[in-house]
Amino acid sequence: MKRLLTMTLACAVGLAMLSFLGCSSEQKTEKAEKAEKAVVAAPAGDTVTVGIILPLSGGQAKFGEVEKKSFDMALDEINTAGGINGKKLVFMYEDDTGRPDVGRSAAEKLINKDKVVMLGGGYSSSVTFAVAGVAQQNRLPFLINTGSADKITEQGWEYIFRLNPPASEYPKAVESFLTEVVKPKSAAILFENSNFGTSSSKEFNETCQRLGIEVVLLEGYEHGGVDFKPLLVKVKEKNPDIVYMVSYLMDASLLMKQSKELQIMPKAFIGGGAGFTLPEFIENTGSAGNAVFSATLWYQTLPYPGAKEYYDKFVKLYDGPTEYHGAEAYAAAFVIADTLKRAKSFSAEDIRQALAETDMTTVFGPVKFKAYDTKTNQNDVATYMVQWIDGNLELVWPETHASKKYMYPIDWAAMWGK
Amino acid sequence: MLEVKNLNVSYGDVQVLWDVNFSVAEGEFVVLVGANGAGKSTMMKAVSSLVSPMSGEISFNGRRIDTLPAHSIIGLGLAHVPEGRQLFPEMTVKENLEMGALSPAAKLTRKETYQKALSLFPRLRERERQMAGTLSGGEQQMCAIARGLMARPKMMLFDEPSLGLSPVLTQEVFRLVQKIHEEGMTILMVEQNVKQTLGICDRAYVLENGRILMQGKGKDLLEDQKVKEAFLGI
Amino acid sequence: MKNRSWAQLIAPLILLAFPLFVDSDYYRHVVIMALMWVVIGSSWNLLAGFTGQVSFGHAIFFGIGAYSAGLLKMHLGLSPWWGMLLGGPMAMAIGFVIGWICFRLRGPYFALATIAVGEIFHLLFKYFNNFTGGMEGILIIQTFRSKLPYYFLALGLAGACVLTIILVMRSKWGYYFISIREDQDAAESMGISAFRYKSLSLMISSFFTGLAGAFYMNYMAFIDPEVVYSLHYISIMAILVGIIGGVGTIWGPAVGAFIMVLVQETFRSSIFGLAPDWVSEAHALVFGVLVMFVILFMANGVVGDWKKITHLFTGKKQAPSTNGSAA
Amino acid sequence: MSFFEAIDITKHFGGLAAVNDLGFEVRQGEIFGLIGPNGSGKTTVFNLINGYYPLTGGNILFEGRQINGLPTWKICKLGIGRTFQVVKPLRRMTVLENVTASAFNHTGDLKVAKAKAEEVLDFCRLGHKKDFLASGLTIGDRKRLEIARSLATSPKLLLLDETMAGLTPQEQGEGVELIRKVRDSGVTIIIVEHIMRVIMNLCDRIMCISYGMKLAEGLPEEVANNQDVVEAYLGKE
Amino acid sequence: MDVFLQTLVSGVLIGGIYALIGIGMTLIMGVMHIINLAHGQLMMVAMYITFVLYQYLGLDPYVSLFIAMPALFLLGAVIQKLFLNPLLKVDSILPENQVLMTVGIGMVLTEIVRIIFGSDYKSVTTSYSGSVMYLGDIAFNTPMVVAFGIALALTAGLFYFLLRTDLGKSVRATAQNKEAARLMGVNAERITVLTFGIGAGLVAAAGTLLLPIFYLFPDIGGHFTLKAFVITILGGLGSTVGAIFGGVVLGIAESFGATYLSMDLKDVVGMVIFLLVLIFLPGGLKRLTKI
Repeated sequence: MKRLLTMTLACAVGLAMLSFLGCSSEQKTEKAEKAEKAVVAAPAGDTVTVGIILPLSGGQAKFGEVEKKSFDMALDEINTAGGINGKKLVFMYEDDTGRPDVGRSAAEKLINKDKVVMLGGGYSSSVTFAVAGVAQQNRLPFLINTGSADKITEQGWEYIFRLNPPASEYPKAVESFLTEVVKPKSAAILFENSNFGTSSSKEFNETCQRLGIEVVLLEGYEHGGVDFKPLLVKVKEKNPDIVYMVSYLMDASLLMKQSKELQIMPKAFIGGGAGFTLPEFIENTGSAGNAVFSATLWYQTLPYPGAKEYYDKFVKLYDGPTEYHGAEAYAAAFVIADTLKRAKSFSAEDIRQALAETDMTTVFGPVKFKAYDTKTNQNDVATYMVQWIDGNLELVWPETHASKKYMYPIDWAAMWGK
Repeated sequence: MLEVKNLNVSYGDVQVLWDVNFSVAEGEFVVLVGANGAGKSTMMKAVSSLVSPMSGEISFNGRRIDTLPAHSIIGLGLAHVPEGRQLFPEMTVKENLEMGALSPAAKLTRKETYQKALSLFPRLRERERQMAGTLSGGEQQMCAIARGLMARPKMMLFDEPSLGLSPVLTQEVFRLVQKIHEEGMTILMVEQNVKQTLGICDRAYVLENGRILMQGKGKDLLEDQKVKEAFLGI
Repeated sequence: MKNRSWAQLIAPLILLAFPLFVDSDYYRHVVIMALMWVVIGSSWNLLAGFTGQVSFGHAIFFGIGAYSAGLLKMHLGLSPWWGMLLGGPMAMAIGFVIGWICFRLRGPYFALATIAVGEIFHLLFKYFNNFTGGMEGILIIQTFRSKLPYYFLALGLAGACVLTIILVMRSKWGYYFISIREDQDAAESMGISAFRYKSLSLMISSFFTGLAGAFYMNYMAFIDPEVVYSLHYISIMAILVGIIGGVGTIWGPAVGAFIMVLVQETFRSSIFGLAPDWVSEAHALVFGVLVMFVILFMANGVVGDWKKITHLFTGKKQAPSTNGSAA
Repeated sequence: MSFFEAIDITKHFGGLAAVNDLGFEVRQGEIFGLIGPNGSGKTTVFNLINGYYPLTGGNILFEGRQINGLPTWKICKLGIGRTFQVVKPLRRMTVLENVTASAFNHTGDLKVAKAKAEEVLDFCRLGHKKDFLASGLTIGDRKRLEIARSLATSPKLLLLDETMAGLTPQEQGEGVELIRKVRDSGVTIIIVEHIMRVIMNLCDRIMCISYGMKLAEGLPEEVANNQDVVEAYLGKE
Repeated sequence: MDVFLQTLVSGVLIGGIYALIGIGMTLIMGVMHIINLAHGQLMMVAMYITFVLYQYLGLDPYVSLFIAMPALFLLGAVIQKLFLNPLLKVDSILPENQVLMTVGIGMVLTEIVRIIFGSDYKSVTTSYSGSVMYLGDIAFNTPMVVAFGIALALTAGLFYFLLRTDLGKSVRATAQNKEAARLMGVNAERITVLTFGIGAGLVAAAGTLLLPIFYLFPDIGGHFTLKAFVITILGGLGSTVGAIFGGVVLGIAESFGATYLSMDLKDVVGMVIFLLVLIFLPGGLKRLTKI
């Protein structure tokens, strides 16, 4: 009797909850629509919904928030300017919590339950990869703006488009800087053992081989370690000309602080994006972070239309700085709007077609999806190099765009003291 | 001084003591004898509240104690020297003894009592700094008794102090218990070692299968045929 | 007896019919996840609840199963469906080896050892990224766009798992498992080789967990070591599913799995969007509180303490149970 | 070839000898009593026989085969069953399940095992309580269950460890009767017991040990009247 | 040689903090005989307390020790009293009930912190965060040396408490023989509450001391829980001396593992040592040294 009761109760509760879920979610969209109608005087009932998947909680939430704010800012501008041919554009956000399985569930929900016309977002490489798989399978266009593992656009997936460059191209600017200015003979590569870290470091390793730079140390680490000295002591012993690091914010700070402690003095420390460009990096490291280079994809002084305006508006609106991730998101929003405007209909196929024909300029630079090397639907983006100079992040390479002259060679001993 | 009335005790669903009645008067030396499994240790644990009875009453100096938590018993002046010594093996002899004198009253005179206890057990003085777990069986028993004395109790409970000791040591321990009694301590002891204990006690109860079988003067019981039967089955 | 067979009929029937009533792929997805957790939870329960060996390392077997499927695809280009064949036996083999090492330890020490082994697997799969793909993970494209094949496969797996456990628990092995749980020394003196039967229990348990892992690879289509070897999201979840439903009961983990997945989904969607946004952040908190509550007040879980729960509502006093079945 | 033989068995715990050079023989079909004061090493002897502890020295032969070094469960399979002084009921199983688990010793078939279990339970007069959870039994029934469970393994030699302790006189009587019945069914028994009345009544031969060493061995009366034994039990005067 | 020495120094310094984490755990394990799988989460809570005090009141982390430790003492005591002690009376199939409860407690603590502070990384950067002392070419991070020193001081304090005070002796007595302790008039239940409190207070100290050199986020706890039980088993259950030893050994082992194997495998080294000790050396390293 006990088991019968249990089973039936469990099933009944389960089904009840599910049907409740079903009803109430309908209510929700209704409610949401009503709310939207009240706010914006858009043509009755006409909205276009795009699903945006971002890490809004979890370890990457910081970037997720910056991107969400940028998306919101852009959305406001798009709708004020008349939306999508008179229809109102709606971004429906889903939190992937930084986990691929959750991201996948979120994509399933957006595609199957909320029936969005296309997907955007995609922060971490793992999550983006997983979400891209779902989108491709469901034949729904997905415009990626941050997830950077090379693999993602190497699958020949026709529904997956990427605005940002793949991880292997992040250090393109670094490459020319190295060959033209530093001319190193040896390098040490340190990376966080994450999707982004592994693939970036692999690519940089190949770059080094191509340039004839000897890689004396290539080592990953687990996130969450307190003490990097055992790793850094090896760097010191090998004494490479450059140290290339792919790390998230806190590890990046620890690495630089402990490098200073150990008095590791290569010709240059170069960060591979991620944590090295955030204001918190310099706050945390102080003098240890000064003169550190980093690859980046964007800088507010770049001569792209609206770049500076975006930066200023963001700072004003949200009372905090933004960086390349925000610009990517902001640009992606406009690409989405532009695509939807050009699309013959909101069918997935037409949107895909329109997306493939994109040719516009954004705050992030020109956007045009091409197939090159082994990649498809990949935007070919120029990359840049920044450096922390006296507590400020300055664009230093290519020199043509520089906001300040790079600081090199660097006299670590003078700067750090002992 | 100690009064046990209609005590019934069970472990889980298993009743171990049935309607037990006995009493110990001030200054008396009373022994509970019985074979293994007769319920002697349970009796002792009930008195010091380590097990709570199903029904019945235990009172000490007129105060009911079976409802009190175990840790408050010693403060009333009732010290229990448990079966198998139950020392703190990784504490020194000195520390073990100090643990005996935790109550505020005993604490005041801790140093004196300690010296007094050591004078009673000169062997322990040599072992003062040794871990209790490394003592020999006899020394451990002495340590346990000394620990009980440290509380400056009005009455002491001894639970099978001869367990696992050689005959010589057993005799030594009984001699000590007798000495403590002669100095005025009220004593309730549980033993298997019938002959010796009945010889030194004032009164005794024979416990069989959780019930009091008989009682009387120690010497009288010693002669009783029933006692022999209970222990040897002859 | 009659009631029991009723329950066994009704549960599969409702689940079989479920896709007929609900055609939203999202809700089907939720039930598929719940069914997968039924497999993991029930397998864990066979080892922990019935055999008394609390494992904190079931992610190992889940991961082995998932990687069996993923690596076939990655290195040999074979369909990951072959993983459904390979995943179970591979997990079972690893289970045997782990048992051989860890069953020397009893009680909490065994539990600790399984945490350690689990972490070792997790880290090594990350480290040997040339072989495993490391943190870049393995991605495939699902074979079917429709949820139905996955739904029925998951249902079949859950059914097979629960049925196997029912059958095992009615056989000599089941009696032996419970005997070992109740008292290992007594069991040994009854002629039961504790080591052998603990290993058997672990092997069945790891087999089904491995299958669940292989299914996960095929269904979720993306794995990396953080996902499938996660101590928190797999190993500990398996335990919590068991505890909430009822350790040592056949149906407990199944009920626990549905409760866990539903609670998490409900709260993640901010109670269907009715509640403010921050509620969605509370989904793990609510589950944690539920776990604490169950351990404190329903030590035998929802199924195990079902009587206690119903009596709470009817106001009846709980009758002392003098008879009843353990199996 | 003797049925069962312990040759100079020794067991040290740390430096302490719990069993010291103890040798004895048990003949097929007899009830052999093992007595001694508390802590004299009787239960240790059982733990040595059924392989729970490894021997420090000596040998144990069962039906001519050396069994020391074998794991407990194998020794049970060879035909040595035992009960525990502190009963170990499988608490969350019913009485029938307890005994069935043990009846699987020589069969893999549930029906056969169940039938055997029912038979043993009836034999032990526990049949009417077969659906009770073991945790709900009285001490007497638990001891019976302990015997039933060991009997269900179809032992040739049964080690009974204080099966009478804590029973009422009436229950003891029933216990004695039960043990006789077991012997009559062809099982050899070694019994450890404190209640002398029981031992004297039951045993064909008795051995008394103290401090892990043999004090006396022989017929019950002989041992009971042995001066060393009397002293060990009642203490010297 | 420098590599070797620097690795050793790093290992020992981090070992000091590990020891502090381990001692709290070993106390709890020794007295209650349970594995506290919420240990790291308690540390995390202490770190957040320190963080808040620094962020909003500008309190130096070393000053916060005097707030975080008592606060965690209270939290620990409450957990033991309300959530763990009642379980002693519960009859359940798994004897590991209390352990599983700590899993639940850990989860709840993490999630509460997540809701309040978000998942973001937080850090406390003090003026001395990056300061270093040098002995030849070997660098000694000052906050780490200070942490090591305070860890030593706290350990010494704990030893004084356990060896010299009646209350401390009661704690040891309860761990060694609960029933006898009760006979001596020790309120065993109160001792368990006290012990859990002290254990939580000690791990709070470890967290607070770590903050100037590290950072924090809600999920940081799990990482240190793993470390805590590795240390405890390494040192021999319930042995305070062993825990110190275990902490330093783990610190050194990880450090050398990172230097001479790979930074990636640092944690694997710890886990493998742990597994080997668990299986082949029950009783921990204490057994080898007879401390």
